[in-house]
Parts: sequence; C-alpha cells; structure tokens
Amino acid sequence: MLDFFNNTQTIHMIIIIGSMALFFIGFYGIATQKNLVKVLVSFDIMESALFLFFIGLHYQVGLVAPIVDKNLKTFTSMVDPVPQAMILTTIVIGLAVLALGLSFGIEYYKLTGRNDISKMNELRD
Amino acid sequence: MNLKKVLPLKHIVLSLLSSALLLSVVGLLMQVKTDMFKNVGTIYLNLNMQTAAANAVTSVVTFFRGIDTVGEVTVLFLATSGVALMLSATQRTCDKVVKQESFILNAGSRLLLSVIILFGVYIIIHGHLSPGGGFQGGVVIATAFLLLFLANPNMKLSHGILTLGESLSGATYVLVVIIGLFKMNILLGNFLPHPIGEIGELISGGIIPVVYILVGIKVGSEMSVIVEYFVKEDYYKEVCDA
Amino acid sequence: MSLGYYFLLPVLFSFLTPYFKKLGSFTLRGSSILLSLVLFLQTVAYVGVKLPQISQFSIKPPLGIAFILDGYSLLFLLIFTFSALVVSFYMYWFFEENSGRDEARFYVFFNMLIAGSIGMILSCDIFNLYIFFEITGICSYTLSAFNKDKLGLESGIKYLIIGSIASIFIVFAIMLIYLQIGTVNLGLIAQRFHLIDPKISVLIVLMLFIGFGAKAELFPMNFWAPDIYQGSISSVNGLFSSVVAKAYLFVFFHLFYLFNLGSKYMLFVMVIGAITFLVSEFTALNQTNVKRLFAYSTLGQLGILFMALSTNSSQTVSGALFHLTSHSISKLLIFLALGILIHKFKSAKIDILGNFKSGFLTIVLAIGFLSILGIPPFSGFVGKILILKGFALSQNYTAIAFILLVSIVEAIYFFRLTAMMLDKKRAKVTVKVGSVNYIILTLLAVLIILFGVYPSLLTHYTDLATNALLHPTNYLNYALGVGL
Amino acid sequence: MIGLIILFTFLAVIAVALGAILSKDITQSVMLFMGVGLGSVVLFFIFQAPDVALTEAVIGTGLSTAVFLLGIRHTSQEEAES
Repeated sequence: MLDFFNNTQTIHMIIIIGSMALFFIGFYGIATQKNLVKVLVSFDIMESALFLFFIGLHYQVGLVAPIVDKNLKTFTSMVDPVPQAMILTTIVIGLAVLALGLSFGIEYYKLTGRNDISKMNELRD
Repeated sequence: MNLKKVLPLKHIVLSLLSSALLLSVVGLLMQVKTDMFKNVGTIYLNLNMQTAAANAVTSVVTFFRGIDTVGEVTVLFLATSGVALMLSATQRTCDKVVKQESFILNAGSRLLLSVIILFGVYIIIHGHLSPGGGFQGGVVIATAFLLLFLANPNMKLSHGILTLGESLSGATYVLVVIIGLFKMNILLGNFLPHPIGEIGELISGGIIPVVYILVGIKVGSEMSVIVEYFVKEDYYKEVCDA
Repeated sequence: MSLGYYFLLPVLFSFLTPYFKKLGSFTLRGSSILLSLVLFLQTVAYVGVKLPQISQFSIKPPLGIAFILDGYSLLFLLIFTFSALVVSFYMYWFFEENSGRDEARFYVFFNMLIAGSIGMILSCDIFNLYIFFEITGICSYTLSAFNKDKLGLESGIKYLIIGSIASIFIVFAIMLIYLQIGTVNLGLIAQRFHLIDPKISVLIVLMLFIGFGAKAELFPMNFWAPDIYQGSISSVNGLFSSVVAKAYLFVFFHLFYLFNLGSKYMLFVMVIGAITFLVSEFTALNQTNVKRLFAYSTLGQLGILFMALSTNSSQTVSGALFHLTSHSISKLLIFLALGILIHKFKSAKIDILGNFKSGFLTIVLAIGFLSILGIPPFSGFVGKILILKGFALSQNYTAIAFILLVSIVEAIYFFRLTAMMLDKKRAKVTVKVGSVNYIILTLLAVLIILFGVYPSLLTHYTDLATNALLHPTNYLNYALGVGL
Repeated sequence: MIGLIILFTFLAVIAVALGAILSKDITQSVMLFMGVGLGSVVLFFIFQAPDVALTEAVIGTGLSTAVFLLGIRHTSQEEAES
C-alpha cells in the first residue's frame, strides 16, 4: 500500500490531478467573481496551481535539491534547476502585478466607491 | 427579480464547464512525459561546477539565465513606480499624530527589526551557497519595515536614501552586465575570478554573489517603498479623514 | 555596438530617472529624446549590415539567451525606434502644456514600453520573451491608467485583468513545452516541435494563441481594446496602435512560422482574422468617440494583417508587411494630430472635434484618413493593392472579394468622418500647432506620401523581412549557436 | 509515505482554495488564500525545491497577503449584492 504511494508515477498523477483541480478552481473564480480583490486572489490561485504542476512534475523519488554541501560534492541525481529558476521569476512577477492591480483598485474605489468589475462600464459611447 | 433565479444557473453551468475542462486537460496531461535526461537543466547541472556556485538554482538565475533576472528586477521596479504613481498624489500632508503607540510595542518592534534585517542580509549573502538570494532576502528586509510601520505608523522612511540605494544598485547591475561585454566579449560574462576549488566558500562564484547582493539592495528598498505606500494609505484614511 | 543595448540602455535610464528629475524637466525630456535618438541611430546603422546579427548573454546559445536580429525583426525595429523618437518629441510639447503631471514616471514607462516591445522581437528564448511580455504589459497597464481619472483607471484595471489571463496561459504553454522537450530556446523548440504528442501540441498552440491573440487584439478576445484606447491619452494610443499591437503580432507570426504551424492552422488564423476585420468595421460604423472609432479601425486593419500574414505566400506576406508599416505611420500621425485637438477641446466626441480651424491639421488629418482608407497616392493604397495582388497570385478570390466588400463599410464611416472633421463651414476655434509638432507631423505625412509614390523605398525591406520570416534557416542556425 | 503526505497536502490546499473563492467576506478570502500559499510551501519543500519554497513563503505568502490586507481596507469589504 505504502509502496504504491512512493512510486514516482503515482506522485505525478496526484500532482497533475491536484494542481489542475486548483487551476480550475481559480478559473471558476475568475469567471464568477465580481470583486476586484477576489479576482486577483483567483489569479494567484491559478498561478500557484501552475507552479505546483511544474515543480512537481520535475520531482522524482530519490532526487535531491540542486545544492552541493559537505556531504554531496557533485551535481548528480539532482532535480532540474531550470524550472525552479523560472518559477522564482514568475512568483516575483506575480507579486508585482498584484501590487499594481491593488493600487489601481484603491484609486478606483476612492473615485467611485466601488470595486465591482462587472459594473465598470463608464467606457462606452 | 428574474436575475436572481438565473444567476445560480450561470454558476452551475460555469462549474460544470470548469469540471469538464478539468477532466479533459487532466486526461491530456497524463501523457506528459517526465524523463529529464534531455533537458537543458541537466546540461546546466553538468556545467555548474565551472561557475563555482554551490547552489545550482542561483547560478541558473543569476548567470545562465541572467538576463531574465535583469528583466525581473525591471518588472519589480516598474510595479513600484506604478504603485507610487497611483498612491503618491494622495499622500496628503497630514501632521495629526493621533495614535499614541505603546512603548513596549515600539521598542519590541525595533528590537526585532535588527534581527530580521540581519536574517535578510544573511539570506542575501548566502544566496550562492544555500536556498535564498537577493529577492527573498530583499523581501525579508521589507517585511522588517512592515513590522516597524505596523507598530508605529507615524514613522517615515528616508526616501532619499532608499532612492539612492535603488538607483545605484540597479545601475551597477546594468554596468556589471555591460562590463562583461568588454572583458569577456559576452554580455553578463563572469569576469571575476571563480576558481572551482573554492566552491562552498562565502567568497566564490565570481559575479554571482555580487549580482545577488545588488538585487537584494534593490528589491529591499523597492519593497520597502511599496509597503510604505500601502501602510501610509491606510493610516491617512484612518487618521486624517476621521 | 551590441543588440543588448536596446534593453540595457532604457533600463539604465529608468533606474537613474529620479536623478534626471532633480536636474530639471528640461534634462529629463532631453535625455529621453537623446535615448530614443541613440537607439534609432543604432537601428539605422544596422541597415545594410549582413544579417542576422547576434548578441549573447552569459553563455553561447542554445544554452544561454541571445538577442538575434534578422530581416524580419529589423523592419519592426525600425518602426518601433522611429515611433519612439517621434513620440518623445511630441511628449515635449505635451508636458509643456500639461505641467504638473508625473513626468519622470511617464518617461520611465514610455521608455520601458518600447524596450519591452523591442525585447519581445529580439529575444530567442521563449521564457525570456515572456519576461519582456510582462514588462510591456505592466507599462501598458500603467500608461493606460496614467490620467488617474475614472476612465483611465477603469481601462487600466481591464487591461490588467486581460493581461493576467493572457500571461497565465503563456506560462502554462511554456511549462508544457519545457516538460515535453526540455528546452525554452526557440531554435531547439522549432527543431523538436514535431516530437511533441499531437494532442498536447494542440493544447500548447491553443494556449499560445489565447495568450498572444488576446494581446494582439484578435477577434474573440478583443472586446477590451476600444475601452483601453478610450481611457488612455492620445499619444499612448498611438504607441499602442503602432508599437505594442505590432510587437504582439510579430511574436504571433514569428512563432507561427518557426514552429511550422502554417499547414495545420492557416485556415483557422485566416478565418479569425476575417471575422476580426468584419466585426470591427461594422462596429466602427456607429461610433461617436474618435478614440473608439480609431481603436476599431486598428482592430480592422489588424484583421487584414492576420489574414494576409498567415498565407505563407511571399507576395502576400510582403504586401502585408508593407501595409503594416504604412498603418503604423498613419495611425501615429492620426493619434498625435488628434491629441492636439483633444487637448484643445477637452473632449473626444467627433462632432465637437470638428469645430477646429487650422489648415495644417486639416491637411495632415486628411492625409492620414485617406491613407488608412487606401486612396492613391498614399502608402495605405499601395499596401492594400500589394495584399490583393498577393491573394490574386495565389488565386484566393474569396479573400479578395471579402476584403473589397468590407472595405466599402470602412469607406462609409471614413468618408463620413472626413466630411464631419473637415467641413470648415462651421469651424470656429482656431488651433495653433507648435513648431515641434509641426515638424513631426509634416515628417510623418511626407513619409506616407513618399512610400505611396515610391513604394520601392520600402519594398526592399519588406521583401527581406518576408524572406527571413518564411525561411528562418539563418535565424535557427544562430539560435542553435551553429558556427558562433 | 511521501505520496500520502503529498496527497493530503493537496487535498488541504484544494479545500482552502475553494473556501477562498466561495467565501463572501473578502478578508476571510484573503486569509484562506494565505493557506493556499502555506500548503504550496510545504509541497515545494517536499519536491526538493527549497529556493522556490523560500520565495513562496516570503513573497507569495508573506508580502502578498500583507499587501492584500492593507489594500482591502480601502475597498469594499463585502461582495455587492446583485
């Protein structure tokens, strides 16, 4: 029973199903939510799902983090560092967009007293 | 009135649609192959000894894919400028000091501040040896200021020093990229000595720790500015509009 | 001289902006103009040099990231740096008139918008391209909210939400590509793209299509574009129309031909382009706001470009690139000239704007309108004729009939607009044009007529670009690091 | 064993994410979103990505939530009734 769970294949299956479920929870949030803050929360949930998906699928049982220390002198049987570097970059970009979106939201709320994106319809003929 | 009856239907349809998409995408992704022996990451791991950085993620972030990090720093800088553009005009001059913060809270936060900043600096300068680096350490430093602000909202950061640190570290980073062109004939070349034998020591890896220290200063000051704008926004609303 | 400067110099400028600001607004504006001028001159220096050119970062490609300039990107680079130069001169006037704006931050976002667009067209690494995509995105969100009024913030928020959706899909596609073939280098992806499982490759293409299509203002995802044009200032509209939309279009077709998707997805892109063209031109018919009208007109022209660029025939593609250049210049001219009027009248309604009295602006606007409409002897005419000729050579008569029929709709609203704007009987308000604006608008108008009368000035470069786009062997060799 | 830990952490993260989306109170939603970040940190650590785990802990969970909480005090707390 526990052996089955230690299999890389099984872990990858869990990761795919779990992260995609998370991704579509975020998707559902974007489609249904009207409050700007909750839309931003949904975006972050979708991003987290993608990060878990990408990092998770590059993990295999027996591989270690790509850092050498006193006991480990060579760069062998380590997880791929490139996905980690890419996700690091994407997390920082996510924070930047989030802060910018919130500052837009704050200013908009000051001017109009609402932050419901479905009611943002000043722009038209 | 009808709208309220229609709305749940829309939600049900959307959740069904999401689940259908979920099932089909999961079915597709089950075929994703995951052997990594052809990946570029494996080649980086083999080459990584030459950079003399013990943390392979750091050498990928700052050296192999270094221009990504220049872009990333730029994105953070632009976001900070955007937040400042949005929130700065409303930073009214308000000299009211209504909240009398408690002495214990103030002193305690100042005590913790030094410890947290020390931790942030440790994360930054050990970026090439252990997990962490400029971005993480910089944000840790910013959270130290967040703590200070929460304890004492009357506090003001010196914008002159923050701007100086931000501009200088950013400009130096760009110059480091350009110096590589003249010294190594390749942009962002590792022009500082980085003997392989020194791997695992604090001073090793050539420009890699230098880049992460510059990034740390830049991110730390930018994030502090963002935090200050958001906190001050909050404070002014509470105190000055009351 | 290195291609890296296209990105590094604007970044350096942006980081040092607080100190330029302290030296006074003249230094700030002057240094921004100087930066645009340096980048434009560097681009001009690349004309006639043996292409492709490469500039590497850290380590040789395909392991490292490199900037590659081939004939296709050279054409776009010329358009972008030229537009940047023109707009930075124009902004000098704008900030003289609107003092008190946050000038320094505008220049930061303006220069990084151009740098991000240039990065997107030069980078040979898809994840690096995504970073430039985000830089361009953040600058566009902030620039569209630059006014900080209700409309501006609304358009900023809408743009941010659409941009975030697009970037999530692009990140997903990049992740799937890396999982499947273990690389993010464009050359290696192009080489190994056929190894991807066909079903997953469809998923990847769909996600890239949603991501870049939403930003390039393609039909199902372009409902937001007119809102954003309406909310932002006029010179920024000019940049959106002639630089940013074109950069996304560049990436769209660069990937389209590099990954060899032409045989599978050509009809799909053509139909989407046709629908974009049709819907936008019909919606433009009853617009009363001049910014929205030209937003719809931009969408319509992008529709034609999508139709023509996806054909894989060198005649049509060359014509489309000619049309693209001419459209960029004309839209820049129109938006900058309208910016002067909108500043004067504080409104963007067509019937209010029609009250101006200025012989120069009348002529310049007429040149812009007629060029977009495709009337000889202006460059828009040559572009449209070249596209139609290309379709005729590949015997695609349906496309010709379609373009001609929809162009009638375009003609209706353009003639109505021309009549309204240029009807000088009711003109009351005299509008003065400053000397700087006089020069740049004349320059743009002269370029339109010049390319209309002597198309061969431009066709040389569009042919070069077409060759590089349709047969990217040289590009691939450089991206793979062969022979470096 | 490790698979079971991953499975249960994923279940927790999904439950918290559902709560964050469905909750009517914005503050509650943001706090639950922080739970998603914390779960992700655990998972990244298990997946041998300590760098990403640290980044997510500091940026994705720490500073993001702080910015959210400071930001939502100026926007409406409740979802508008439609």
